[in-house]
Amino acid sequence: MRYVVLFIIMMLLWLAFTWNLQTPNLIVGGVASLLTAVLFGRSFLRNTVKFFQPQRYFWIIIYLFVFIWECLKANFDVAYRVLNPAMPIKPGIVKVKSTLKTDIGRTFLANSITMTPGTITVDVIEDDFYIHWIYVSSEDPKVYSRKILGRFEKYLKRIFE
Amino acid sequence: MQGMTIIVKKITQIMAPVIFLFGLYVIVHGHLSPGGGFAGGVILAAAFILQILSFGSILPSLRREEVWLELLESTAVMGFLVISGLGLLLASFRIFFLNFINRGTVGQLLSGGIIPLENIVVGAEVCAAITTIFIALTVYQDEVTQ
Amino acid sequence: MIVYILCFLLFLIGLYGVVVKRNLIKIIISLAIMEYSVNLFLIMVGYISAGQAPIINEEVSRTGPFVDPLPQAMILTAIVIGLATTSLLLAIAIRLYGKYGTFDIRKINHLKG
Amino acid sequence: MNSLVPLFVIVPLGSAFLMVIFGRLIKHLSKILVTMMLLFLLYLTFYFLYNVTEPQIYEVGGHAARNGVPIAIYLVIDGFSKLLLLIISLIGFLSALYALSYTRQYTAEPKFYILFSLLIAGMNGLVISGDIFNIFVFLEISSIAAYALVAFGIEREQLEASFKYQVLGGVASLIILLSIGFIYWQTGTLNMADISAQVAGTGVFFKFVAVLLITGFGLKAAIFPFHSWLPDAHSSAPSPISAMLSGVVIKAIGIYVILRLFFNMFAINYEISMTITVLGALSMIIGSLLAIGQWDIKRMLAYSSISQIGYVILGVGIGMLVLVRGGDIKIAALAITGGLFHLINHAVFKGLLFLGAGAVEYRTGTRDMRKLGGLNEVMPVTASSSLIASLSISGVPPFNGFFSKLIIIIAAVQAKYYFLALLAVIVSIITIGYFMKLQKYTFFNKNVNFPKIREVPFSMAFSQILLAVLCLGLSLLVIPDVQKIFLKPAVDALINSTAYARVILGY
Repeated sequence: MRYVVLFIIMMLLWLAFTWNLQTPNLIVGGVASLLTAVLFGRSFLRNTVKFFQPQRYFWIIIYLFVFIWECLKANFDVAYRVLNPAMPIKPGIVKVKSTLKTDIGRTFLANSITMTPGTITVDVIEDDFYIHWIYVSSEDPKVYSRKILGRFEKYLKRIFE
Repeated sequence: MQGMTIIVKKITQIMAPVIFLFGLYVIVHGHLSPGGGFAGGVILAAAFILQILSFGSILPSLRREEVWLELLESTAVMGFLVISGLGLLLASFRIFFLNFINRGTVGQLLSGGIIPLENIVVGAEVCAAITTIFIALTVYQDEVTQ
Repeated sequence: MIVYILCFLLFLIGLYGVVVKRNLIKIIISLAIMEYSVNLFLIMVGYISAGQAPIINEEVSRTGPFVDPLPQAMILTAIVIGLATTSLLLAIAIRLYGKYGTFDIRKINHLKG
Repeated sequence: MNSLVPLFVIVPLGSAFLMVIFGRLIKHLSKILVTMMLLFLLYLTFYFLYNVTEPQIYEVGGHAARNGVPIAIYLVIDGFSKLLLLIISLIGFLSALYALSYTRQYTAEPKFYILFSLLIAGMNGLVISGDIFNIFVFLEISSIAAYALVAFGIEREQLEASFKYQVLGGVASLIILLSIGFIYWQTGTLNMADISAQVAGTGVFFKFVAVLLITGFGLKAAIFPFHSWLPDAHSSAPSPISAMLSGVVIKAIGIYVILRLFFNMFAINYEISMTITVLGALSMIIGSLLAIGQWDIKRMLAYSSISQIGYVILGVGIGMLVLVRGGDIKIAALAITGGLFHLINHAVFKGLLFLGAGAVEYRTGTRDMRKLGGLNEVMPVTASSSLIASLSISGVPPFNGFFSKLIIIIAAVQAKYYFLALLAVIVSIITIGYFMKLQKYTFFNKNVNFPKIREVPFSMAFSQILLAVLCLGLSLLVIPDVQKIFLKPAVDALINSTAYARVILGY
């Protein structure tokens, strides 16, 4: 199953690279995708059934907009903190527990957190996220985990679980 | 060698095939666009090296892989020599590196005579060689630090 | 002209590093700097201002000025050779580290001459 | 267009990679293959020596020259190339024969032969290449194989010597590449014949390039101010490789290219010839002076290599000087003949000496002369062949070294360079001195430490005997009829320096 899914993805990517539909190109692309699938299928993602569930793609699009919006907000926030002469920053590392169960979901959560300005994922151990935060606004785990993770977590859960 | 965190591993799982495919693309289109055997081979090797780096490895398996890679590398070089030496045997001109296949039209995927074939064997050779170098250095490092 | 001189300067910087530095790895890096300077020089030898990339296909006309492709081929070969030498040097350096436990060239003096 | 020309590169390269592929399946494949390969190359060289008189030009890929501008990579076999090919295949074959038994002490035996084949491939390619960048590529192939072979035993001193060799060799390669870039910048071509047609004058720029080239190839050839890596590398390498390095490699990748470039590519001029001659004389003296104080056999031989290479360069340099000054062309021919004759002779006797030193080390485990002694009783073959080589290198008649030195000295006297002739005589006497020391301490004193060792295995002894016979046999080269086959074409190729471009470009 994994091999087939990988083959299909690779074939689509090949067509995107070359952008033509002539027979030689299709044959060469097929051979290349087959080689890739054979070599890397063993280490590819498990649970490839999820690729065939269309509602996940819908949530990905939703998530994109959410992410961009959060990113914008965080940008302005950080810009404010940097430009303000008083420098209202209060950096610190917080430990947050995530409710995501799959590794791929955690990876995307960590990357999303890192990509929003102001927060950086330092490490992920099991479901604990160690996050460096530019302004630690609260000492209460519940509050800050909602502030950092809450905005992404529910969508990622829909996408990956 | 130890592996890295879950983030790197997952990203590697997704990206390694993509990198590999891109390497193949660069090799196959070597006679049409910049790139070719060497550049593509390096990209191919990057996919393997990324996997070794992120998932970690143990010495015995590295040594086993080294044997196979050595074999692949030499086979590829032999392939190169055979392709270029065929010009000495087949054609009536008896010229080394003779481009004895029909060259086709410029810009097509299937054109250029023996050049795409040579690109492919060079790509395999470079991929095997660079991965071998990486593995050899890793093995030495492990031997030294133990 | 100034670019060529800068290139030669880079070469001399690499040479300085090879001669003066005491650390095996730094010597290897200096050699790499020398190699890059030579490659840079070669690529500038083939450069023609406002020249096109030397790929012939439908869009690019065959008449326009092309950048000289021969130095580029030379550089590719030189890069491959540099890869081989650098990796061999690194392998020897690691082996030396295993024997002596240091990268300092002053402590690696088994041979006298 | 002779389709046999590229075989000089294809055969060793192909056999090297065949060894890797099938070496695990068939035991001793590498040994069989390397011997077969070198025998074939030897046969091919003799074929070219006897049957082919005209320079052979081969355009790789069959791209013929357009409007007199060469496009393809040219492979050229002329007289000078043939001489070097002969040395490479001959000494290579005998060293490989010797190595068959010698390499039993290493665990990774097949890898030795793989690297050996690559070394041969690189040097063959270098010698037949007519394109200056191709020379660089093949130079690097053989150099990398040589670096790896020096470090083959992965003991402390071998690694250290290899690192030193690699750093200096790397600097040399980059200097060479830089000067190739300069040449391409000015002439817009890489073909040596084409360059020589375009470099008509001797501007300041080309003098600068010439100095860079002398530095680069001088480093590779270990001429005097650049010799510091040679004693380490040549003494630390496995003995068959020492024989190859001293006997062949420094000549093929150093001397050959210098001579080829300055005779056939650049027009000879006075300053460059003077520089080359002076460097040759200096390395002749300093190498021999440094050799006296050595107690390590192979180290002494390595310093002696510097000195003997000095002889070669001196001979050829005198020839260049005579040519530049417009002197008698016969004297120039005599001097160059002497230099090239010494080139062959040095390959033979220095190879034999290194093989002998290797045999001593193989049985006793030491190279220190103070610990050795009286080995002529227990190792008669090694002792007698080494004695022959020592007599030959110090210029005792009727061995070959005498005749080549004599020719060089006669040429120097005829060209009125009396001082250089005197120097050559003095260095020859010093050479006798340190080789007497070597013989006395190693083979003639009382045998204290090693009374019970045996003679070396058959293949090692056999190749030594063959080389000892060659030491005597090469004296025949003084006879003009024999010279006509081996030396005359090479000397002609060098003396008619501008003919090279004319023949290759075909006008």
